Amino acid sequence: MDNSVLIDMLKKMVTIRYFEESIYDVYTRGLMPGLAHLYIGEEAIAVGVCENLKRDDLITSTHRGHGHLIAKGGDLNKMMAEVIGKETGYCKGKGGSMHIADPDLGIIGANGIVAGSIPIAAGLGLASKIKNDGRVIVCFFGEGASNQGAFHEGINMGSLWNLPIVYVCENNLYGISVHQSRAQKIKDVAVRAKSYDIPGEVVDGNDVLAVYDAAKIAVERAKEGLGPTFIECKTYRWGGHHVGDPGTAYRAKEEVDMWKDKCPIKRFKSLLIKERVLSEPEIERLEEKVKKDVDVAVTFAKESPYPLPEEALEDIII
Amino acid sequence: MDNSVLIDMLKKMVTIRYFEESIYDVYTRGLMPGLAHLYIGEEAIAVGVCENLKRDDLITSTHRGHGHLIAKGGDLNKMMAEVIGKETGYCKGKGGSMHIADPDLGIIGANGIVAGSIPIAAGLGLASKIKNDGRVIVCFFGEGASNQGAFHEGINMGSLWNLPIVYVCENNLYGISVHQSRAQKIKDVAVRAKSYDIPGEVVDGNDVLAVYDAAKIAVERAKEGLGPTFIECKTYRWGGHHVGDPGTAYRAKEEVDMWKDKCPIKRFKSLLIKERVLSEPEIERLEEKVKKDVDVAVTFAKESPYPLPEEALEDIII
Amino acid sequence: MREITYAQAISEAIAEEMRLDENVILLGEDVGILGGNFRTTTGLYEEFGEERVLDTPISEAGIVGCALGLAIRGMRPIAEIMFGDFLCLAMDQIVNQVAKIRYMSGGRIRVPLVIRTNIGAGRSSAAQHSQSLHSWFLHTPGIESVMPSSPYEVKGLLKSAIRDDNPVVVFEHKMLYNKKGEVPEKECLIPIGISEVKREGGDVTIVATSSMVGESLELAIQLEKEGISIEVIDLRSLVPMDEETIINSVRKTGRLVLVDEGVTRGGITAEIATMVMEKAFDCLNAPIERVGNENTPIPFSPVLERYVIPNREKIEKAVRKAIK
Amino acid sequence: MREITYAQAISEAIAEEMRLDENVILLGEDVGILGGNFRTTTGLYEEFGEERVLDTPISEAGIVGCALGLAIRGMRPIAEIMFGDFLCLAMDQIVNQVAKIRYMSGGRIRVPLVIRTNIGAGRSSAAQHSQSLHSWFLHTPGIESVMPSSPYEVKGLLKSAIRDDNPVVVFEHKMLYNKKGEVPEKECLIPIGISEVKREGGDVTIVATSSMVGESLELAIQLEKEGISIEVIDLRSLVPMDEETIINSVRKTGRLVLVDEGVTRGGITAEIATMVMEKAFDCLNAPIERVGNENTPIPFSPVLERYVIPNREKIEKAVRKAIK
Ligand SMILES: Cc1ncc(C[n+]2csc(CCOP(=O)(O)OP(=O)(O)O)c2C)c(N)n1
Ligand SMILES: Cc1ncc(C[n+]2csc(CCOP(=O)(O)OP(=O)(O)O)c2C)c(N)n1
Ligand SMILES: [Mg+2]
Ligand SMILES: [Mg+2]
Repeated sequence: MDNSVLIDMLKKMVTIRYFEESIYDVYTRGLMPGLAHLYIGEEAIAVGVCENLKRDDLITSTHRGHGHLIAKGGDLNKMMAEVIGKETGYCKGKGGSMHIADPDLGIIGANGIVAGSIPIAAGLGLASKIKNDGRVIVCFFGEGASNQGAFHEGINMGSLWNLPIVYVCENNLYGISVHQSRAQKIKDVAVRAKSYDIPGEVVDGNDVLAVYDAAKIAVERAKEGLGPTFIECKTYRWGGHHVGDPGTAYRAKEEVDMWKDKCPIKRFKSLLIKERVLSEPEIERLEEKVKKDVDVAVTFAKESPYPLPEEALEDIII
Repeated sequence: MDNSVLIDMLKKMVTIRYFEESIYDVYTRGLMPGLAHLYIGEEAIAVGVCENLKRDDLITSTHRGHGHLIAKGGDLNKMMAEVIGKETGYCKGKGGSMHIADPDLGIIGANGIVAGSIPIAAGLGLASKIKNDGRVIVCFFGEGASNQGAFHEGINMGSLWNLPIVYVCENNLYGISVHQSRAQKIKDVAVRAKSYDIPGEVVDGNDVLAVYDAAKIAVERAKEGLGPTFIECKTYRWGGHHVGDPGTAYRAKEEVDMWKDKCPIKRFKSLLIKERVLSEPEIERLEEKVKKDVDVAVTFAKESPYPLPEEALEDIII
Repeated sequence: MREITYAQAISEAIAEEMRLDENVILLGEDVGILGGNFRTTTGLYEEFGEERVLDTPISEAGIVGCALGLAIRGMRPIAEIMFGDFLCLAMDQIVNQVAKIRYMSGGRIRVPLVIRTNIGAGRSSAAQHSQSLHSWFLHTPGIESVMPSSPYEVKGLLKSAIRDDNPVVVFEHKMLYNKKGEVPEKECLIPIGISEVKREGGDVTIVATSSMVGESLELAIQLEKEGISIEVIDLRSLVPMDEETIINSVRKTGRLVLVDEGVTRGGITAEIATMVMEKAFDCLNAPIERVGNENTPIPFSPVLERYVIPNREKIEKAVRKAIK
Repeated sequence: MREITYAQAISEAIAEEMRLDENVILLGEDVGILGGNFRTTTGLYEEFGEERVLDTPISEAGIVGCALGLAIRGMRPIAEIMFGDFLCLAMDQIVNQVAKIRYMSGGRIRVPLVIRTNIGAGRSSAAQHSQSLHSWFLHTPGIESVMPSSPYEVKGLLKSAIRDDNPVVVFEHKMLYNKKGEVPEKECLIPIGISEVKREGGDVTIVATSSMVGESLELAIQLEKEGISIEVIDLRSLVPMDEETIINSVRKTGRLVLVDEGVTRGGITAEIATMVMEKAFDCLNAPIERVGNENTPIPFSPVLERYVIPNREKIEKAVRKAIK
């Protein structure tokens, strides 16, 4: 793999991490309305997958969407401004964290309905097939989403029509407070791929290269017209379900600590150092740069104006 | 197996056949309002399964429900009266063919919503588990229903909580006009059992003894607290989707004829004769008796009064 | 003028739009090889092939979600939900996704899609195949809806819906599918959001929807003999609603009867009545009358079904009350 | 009297009923170990164990269907749908199954079940977590619904709902969960179907629902200083609706302002307005005023959200218009 790709992946992962930390900071300082669901701990998945995508490939995302959006190239200023409800945000303040979309970058939107985007992904993929334009769709969702009816209906269509879709299940073991084992009997969500006669694979979701490799094969299959692939990435969210949830009522500190030890960024950094792709000082510089970008985004967002109240009546029926 | 069980099964299968033929007759003579979905050709499934049930075990059914209801002991008079909208019908004329229920016999109702009863079955089974009363639930549905979200949500719950449910998928190859292969990529719906970590089995749905045997094991598993079993029965509906559909626009005559050759009743009769359980004249007498019962039901239904119009306002909020 | 059925008018409308714009595609249960459960899509599979006329699995949420994905990609999908009752299975995709994505994205994503479905009892199809659920959509911002009352209306409104850049639900009527009516051979487009005065009159205004328009017109002819002059308005569009045509008529007649097949309680006739009260309070010479379904599910047996659904006699009673 | 929060009143109501009747069980997403996303079920899992307090998979249709199966078996399930917006995912089970099975079976099957969910914007939760969809249920025969406005109301109505032999939807309000109010320590049951005059007045009647009751009461106190005397009715029950209390009040005041947080168009206030017109046409001295959500999804940014949802200023404007 090209060094530039590796460096880009590290940069994206670090960007997600700082972006999310800033969101938490903005939230605790009372600058953010509503809530946000942080992606800290899961960065390797969005990055490993999206590194395989071109600008005009498409993704659908979830309530926990910032990571996917950044990995697909989302603009930090517009994202942060949206998260705090400003006019300069991606959705002019109408959407907020859970509804950010940028169709120009193939970002079809975060989604506040668990599994809500899985049937939509089928339509996006069907359009690729009809137009024969080679655009691949990546559909992200959690293990909790895999118990929704929409999951079943959407993937059945994707498989039936052999659509160029990569289903990426981010198995972070919990749906809010409910452990996977209390919501489904299976251990690997990937076994559900059999229900649709598509390949299903389990990868270490904290190993960005493993994710990258699995996604690469899946994206190639999609482009070759071989239909969808299901990739389950085992991972963990470090924080609570959302910024306001300490995440301690339903899981043991030891469990959280164990997963923090498996930090996908720390691990990838060590690898890059070991493989001499980057030196420690180089990584520090990269991190400084990223921090600055995120800080710029925070400042941009804070200084941006709120929308005018009357704009609430716009952007509906044409 | 006891001869009396074999004879009872033949009798039930023949009853279903004649009942359905009478419905068709009643329909074509303009005596029946609305529509009905006939079970002709699939009799072995309902009978093979329900022969394993006790009176207080429960079933949920579908739009194509007459066979299930008869197999579970449904009263022919009340069924026929309901189908033609009379006061003496199971639901006093409010339900019709698609909504017949008899909770006293554990018949929780046909259902006009494809897959609609699958989540309900989870609740019925959960009640058995909570009450620890050993009542088993059989949940019937078609292969078409297996593409509904409710199928997925319902069975996931059944498996998660280890409920005493037997899922019986009647794969008659079509959902209205759509061949299974045009609605799902898999060939055996039973593979979907893997998604829920429950046993899944394929049986010849036109062989009543094969169905009986598979259901027997499943019912025993349920009673022992081992959770659900998924049984897919391969079969075929001889007629159109409903009484008004010739069923010829979307399938070849040869296909229909081939399946008529595999008639589950003819096949079971031959077996009973071969095994000397019944002689041909005995079977004829049994058929005469059944015919008479069905004729009585038709007469009962025809001669029964319609409900009073104002009754339409009853049986709603208590 | 030539007469065709409502069902034929539907397939003609779809065929014409599919010929004009390759982005128009149709998907739904049994819309392909069978030509539709109500024969509203006959010939389309044969003409346009399975790439553009898709038989789907039995997955209503999937159908609408898939249509939404297509629309986001710039196509113009027409999704059929076989019975209006099955909208219940797709409400999340319709209400939380289709109707909101344009707004939530700050206008960045457009959703030019059509959901074809139906309303109506009268066929002894019982409680799960007879509902008229259109009024929910009046209460759902972000989605348009129309209720064509005749072959002509369904052709013209459906074609407009397909060309519309907003999501539109077309509520057809099961009892109309086999009804014939005049439909011009030439291009026929009816703008969404405009009601039509189908018959002028001075004593009382009837605003009716869907199949109730025909009933109301027949009643108007019948009561004319008694010297009662009824103005009949075909609402045509639920959203946006043409308030002006209604208000103008009420200003003239001072009396209003509202007829719609949904359950009366909480339905569209309440909204129209309230709107009229808000905008023309002083013009009303009598309480507004509502005619609709009784407050029950639709029962199966014909005697029961007839009792709960609206019909000409019930409209007549309401008219007589209004003019008393 | 002691004060507890609305959320506490909910868990207290459930706990009391669970102690009284072992058939009462609770299921929903995160109702167990977490004690509810809005902390409305704290302590229940600990007291009653996982057999009676079930954390479910994220399967709203499954949750309601499962509750229905339990109810058919004679249990009294309480199913929680975490946000009212997610009702959309369970509409088939609610509307086509729960609300109809008693009727379709000719009365043979009873469904004593409760669906707890909520309405309400005001927390910047954006379009998919802020809707107030209760009015749809006014238009759905076969199911009751209530909208408690305070800790006392939620306790009393929820307990009655649990004991009711009909299915009942309890629409809680997100902005009320943390509000405190007086709740008697002794048995507290509020009958379903009865509204309450929360404040008497002579100039104008406000009928309000849910959190709008509190807003209306505050307004009434405020305007009293100007000599405007407002009667405030807490609707409490959507279905069945207590028409009499409303009509009696309007007979007295002649003026009516309706306040409900759902989208105004096609919502419950239209039904109440029309009902009043039908039953007390001659008593109205002014057009009825409606206050509710603008006709848009709920936007995220607080400035936008405030603009579209109802509040005290908007109610005040409507009151002033009504008495002008
Ligand atoms: C249809 C629906 N039901 C419930 C919720 C509430 N909810 C938001 S996130 C969430 C958990 C989702 O779990 P999972 O899919 O594993 O994603 P994760 O949060 O773990 O990333 C739930 C239940 C929702 N937003 N939508
Ligand atoms: C939710 C829903 N969607 C569509 C229909 C219309 N419909 C009735 S039966 C049927 C086919 C069902 O196929 P399958 O489950 O295989 O049962 P079969 O009719 O073959 O016995 C369809 C699509 C329905 N009743 N409910
Ligand atoms: Mg998760
Ligand atoms: Mg089938």
